[in-house]
Amino acid sequence: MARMEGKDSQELKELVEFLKANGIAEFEMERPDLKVSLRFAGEAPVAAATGIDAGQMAALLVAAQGGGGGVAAPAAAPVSLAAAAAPEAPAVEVDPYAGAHIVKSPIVGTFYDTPAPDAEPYVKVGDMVSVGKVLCIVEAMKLMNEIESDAAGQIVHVFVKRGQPVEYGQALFAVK
Amino acid sequence: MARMEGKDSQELKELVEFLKANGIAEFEMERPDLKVSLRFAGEAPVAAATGIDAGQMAALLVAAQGGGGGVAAPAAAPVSLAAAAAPEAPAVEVDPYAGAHIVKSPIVGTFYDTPAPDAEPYVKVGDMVSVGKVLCIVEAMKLMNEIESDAAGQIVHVFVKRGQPVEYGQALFAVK
Amino acid sequence: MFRKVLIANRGEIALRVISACKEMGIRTVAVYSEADRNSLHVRFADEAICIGPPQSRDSYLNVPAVISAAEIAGADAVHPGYGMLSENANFAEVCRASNLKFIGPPPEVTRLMGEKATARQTMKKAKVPILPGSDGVLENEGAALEWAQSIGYPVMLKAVAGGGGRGMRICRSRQELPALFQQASHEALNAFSNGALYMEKFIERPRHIEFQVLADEYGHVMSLGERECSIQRRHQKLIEEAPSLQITPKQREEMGKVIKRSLKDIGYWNAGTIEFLMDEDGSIYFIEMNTRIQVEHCVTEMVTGVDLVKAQLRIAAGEKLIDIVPKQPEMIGHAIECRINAEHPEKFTPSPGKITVYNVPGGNGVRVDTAQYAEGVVPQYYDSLIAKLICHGKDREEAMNKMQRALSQFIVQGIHTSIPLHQRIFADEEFRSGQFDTKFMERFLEREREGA
Amino acid sequence: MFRKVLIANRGEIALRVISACKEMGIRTVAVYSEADRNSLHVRFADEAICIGPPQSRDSYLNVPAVISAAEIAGADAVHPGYGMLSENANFAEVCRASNLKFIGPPPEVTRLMGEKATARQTMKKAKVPILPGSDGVLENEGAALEWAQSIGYPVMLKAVAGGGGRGMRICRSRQELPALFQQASHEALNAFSNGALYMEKFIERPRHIEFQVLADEYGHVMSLGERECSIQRRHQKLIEEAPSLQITPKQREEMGKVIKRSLKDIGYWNAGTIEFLMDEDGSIYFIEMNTRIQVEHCVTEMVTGVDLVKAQLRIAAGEKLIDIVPKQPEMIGHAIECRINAEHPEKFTPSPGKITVYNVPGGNGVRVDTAQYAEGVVPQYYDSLIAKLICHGKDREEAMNKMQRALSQFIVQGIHTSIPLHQRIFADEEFRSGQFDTKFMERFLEREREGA
Repeated sequence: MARMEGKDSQELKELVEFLKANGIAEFEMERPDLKVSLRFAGEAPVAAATGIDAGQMAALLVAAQGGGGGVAAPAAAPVSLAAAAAPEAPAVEVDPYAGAHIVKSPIVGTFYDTPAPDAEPYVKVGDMVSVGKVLCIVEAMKLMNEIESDAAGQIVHVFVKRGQPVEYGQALFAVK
Repeated sequence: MARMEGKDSQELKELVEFLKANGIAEFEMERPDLKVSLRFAGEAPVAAATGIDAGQMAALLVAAQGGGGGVAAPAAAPVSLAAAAAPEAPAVEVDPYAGAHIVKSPIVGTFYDTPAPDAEPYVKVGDMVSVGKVLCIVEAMKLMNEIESDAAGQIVHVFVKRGQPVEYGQALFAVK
Repeated sequence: MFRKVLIANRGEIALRVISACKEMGIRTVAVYSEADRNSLHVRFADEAICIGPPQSRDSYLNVPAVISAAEIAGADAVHPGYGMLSENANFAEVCRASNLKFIGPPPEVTRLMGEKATARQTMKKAKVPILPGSDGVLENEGAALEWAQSIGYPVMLKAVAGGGGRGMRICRSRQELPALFQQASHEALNAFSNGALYMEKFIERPRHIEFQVLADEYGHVMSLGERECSIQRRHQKLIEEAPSLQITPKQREEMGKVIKRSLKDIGYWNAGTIEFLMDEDGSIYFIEMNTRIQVEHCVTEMVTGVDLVKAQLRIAAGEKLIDIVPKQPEMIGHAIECRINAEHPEKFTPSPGKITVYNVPGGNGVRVDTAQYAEGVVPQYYDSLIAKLICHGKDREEAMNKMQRALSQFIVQGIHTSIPLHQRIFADEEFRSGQFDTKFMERFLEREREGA
Repeated sequence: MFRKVLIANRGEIALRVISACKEMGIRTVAVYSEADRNSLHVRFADEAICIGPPQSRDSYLNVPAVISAAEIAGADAVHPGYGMLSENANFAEVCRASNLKFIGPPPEVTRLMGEKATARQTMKKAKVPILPGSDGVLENEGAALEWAQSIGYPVMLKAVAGGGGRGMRICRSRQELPALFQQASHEALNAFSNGALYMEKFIERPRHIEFQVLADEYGHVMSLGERECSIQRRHQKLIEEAPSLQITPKQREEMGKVIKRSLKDIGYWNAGTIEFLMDEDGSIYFIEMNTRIQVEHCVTEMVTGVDLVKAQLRIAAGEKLIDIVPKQPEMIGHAIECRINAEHPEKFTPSPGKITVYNVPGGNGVRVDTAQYAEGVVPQYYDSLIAKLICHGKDREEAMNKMQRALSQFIVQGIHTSIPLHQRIFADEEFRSGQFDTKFMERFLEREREGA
């Protein structure tokens, strides 16, 4: 319907002149009928990473972690149980255990770090663990499911507390 | 749906030349009918970050142009009467009268290029016109409204036919 | 029936009329200003004609442009919606002269009802209960003082040509009357080019109750019951309900009879609304008549099952009321409407701009009337109403709970809206009790300020 | 009433149940697979728990995961929606053992009705009209041949454990029966791990008519009238209506009585649907019972005014039917539902992916049940239903016209949907006449191929 007319290109020229004259490096304008966004060359790159597809990013991140099965699996940051994903409010969180392997809960249930109420914990921060070492119990439907480590290394963090409910895929331990 | 036609690529070339000439590194433009986004090579990738108030800027722009009335007035391109704006079906068209001034209809009504049914047309393609010269009649509510030229030059095109309904802002004549 | 109807309006009401026409097989012509080029009423009409620049006075209120558009499109009728040209009797006359059927009452009646003092006298003659007040225009201060004495203070001074609260003053004593008279008259002169005032008894805590009517062009009139519209801020309605818990079935039936008689006397036709104030004792008094479809018509539709816009079209096309609404509808359940405005939910400042996220609630008993969409723009030039959220439940309690659920699922981003304000109101005990009046919002906002 | 309900489902039905709970003041727990993290049922529930990877069998169908989620969230009841675990009697038993109220019938009845041959016998005993057919399972080919002779060809072979058309064969003569018997049995064995078959009289042009029932836990049963569901493609319903133009008020009342008696005999409770075939003469025959809420429950809600999901919750909480639906509701007007699927409108191939534009229609008499939104993703792992568009009019004609209007305003981009298919169906003369049967879609698509 609309075309690039003389007036439009004229307007664009004047706009660019005006921006240059005012030493503006980057410019965005939005009107019902027109949206313009531009950046002049010779500028230092700017930090804010908008415009990147968050979903794609999450997938990349998972791949980079050599991480678990799910296609859209989010970056296994500590997620509170009741936290409903809010599509419009993506909170950018930074993972302090980015380099570590994350042992996740394979089932929904209740987390226990000890084999019995008054026993010693299976593992503590600082312990070295091998693949297959039992790290905790997740109780589901009265069954005590022992969760084994799927990586070797040092326990650098325990994400959950004794008796805390955990959901599928929730981060339990960071192993480095 | 839309295709990149010869005329489009011509328009694009001109745009690119213009941007290069002005040292612009990144450019995005969106109109109801067209969306362009480009970045020149040899630049570090940057994500757009703007601290400029777009509304303020648009106002400045209008002021800088010594410019006309409506803030959000679109580029009044020839629009067919029944064409409802369809956000999802943008047709890319290129204006062959890009350099010309477009005389638009200031009212809704019926277009007549002659003062009376069997009279000669006010103007024909090729005629030279001055500002204030009557170009046509737009009939509205039984009133014959004479439409005067708001530019001087040569009539290079008549967009509408005798007896055709025209809407507000519809292109009537191209004057070069 | 009409072949092609031009809708001389924008926004949700334009889309409402377009939808009704589509369902009846009538072609539609939208008109639009340059600011509304990408609006849904433009997209969903069969034809659309740009009639002017963004400002209403140059486009939607531009009578020659609208008539001209109807002529070039070959429309045979015009629906004016609400606001805009809907109560402009001159426009209705030009339509008539241009051989376009105006979908609304005859211009003579619109004019009669547009002058408030005349409307009052007319209704008084037709035996509709009216507020004690002056018999027409107050000649001067002296006359005002005399009338006030006979009515008893407090009294309200009102502009004859008024609306929106301008030219209005509450007067509580003989001492303050002269100054207030001058102020109100001056304000009315500025706002309406007419400084004439009249006087009414002032009710401290009135409810705003209105009755929806339909009348055909053969003298048949039907009342479709009342709406409760007391939740207002600065005379702008925010929430409307049907039915009102305060109106008994007996009162509803009696009012139905009074309305029937009076509108027949006046020669009214098409849809209309008669507004009343209810005093603390439950008596109701006529205040004014709106000679058009109203924003809040939907709550009446939800409880009666009558499609008011389709009824308007059928009446205008010459059908008889008995064929449109064969029998007096019962009111089933309870309906509430929230006006979702593009404005700050605390500061009440307008919030035009681009909508980025727009998730509309749905499900059982939820109706949304809107012409907005994700990526759409709310222009700065028009009123701030972007959507009407209507909930229908088996009783007021269920309707309120449904509204709370629906409000929590109505997500708008990019602009501010009144959604959070409505959420606060629906959590308010006074509102939930149903025991409120037109001063509710003042008290509510005061409570919030104190609580905060 | 329950304090907290876990919804063991996804998509629109999960959101439907969440909305009902919210309106009743019940807290909600959503469960979700990793593919549904950004779904609206997750967003709008009070709590949400991830229970597994995208595949249904590892998440929504994973009984220990669902039960575990209910336990850690402290839910006191589970609503299964439709599909998923809704007709899994074992799941209902585990709920019972875990002290969670299962919102549906007792597992014993679900099991009884899940075996089609048993269901048939049970209904026969309760004097519900059934299709002439074998008394239970066919021992072998020989028995099948004998039964076919006594019923008369054509006959239908059906899997005892069947569903979705698998293990079904139409048999028109003695000659072709043995081969078809083997095929059907083999198919049933593969699909359901059970190759047992039964036989029924085959109706060439049947209508699919079903009755909605509610029953409390004290033996009170109510029929809420029928739905017409003949518009199907490959046994998948596309369009449903209430009421059916073919059912007379007398027939409706009689069926109501039969249903009441039979469900009381069986010990049924909560919501359920009894499906019938109607032959060319208007006689109806029981085919199966669905022991859950159904996709198309909304059309019954629109004409009766009864909220079926709220009724389910109240029944499960021990309320009496008389308190939930005090008197037999009349059917008011006509309602039609279109299933909007993410699939190609001509090729019928699934079309998962990201939705870029999502404009949902609204206005008078239009209801949309959906959990989709602009920028939302339709995962490839689940069924293709993305929305239900329900229109209610004063009669079938108005409901159809409303549907056409609403379909034209339902804009989905980014994926293909069945919207254009529905638009073609609603313009079809046979569909509009109301004179159709379950073979309609075959004829309709054939007509389109010929016309093209």
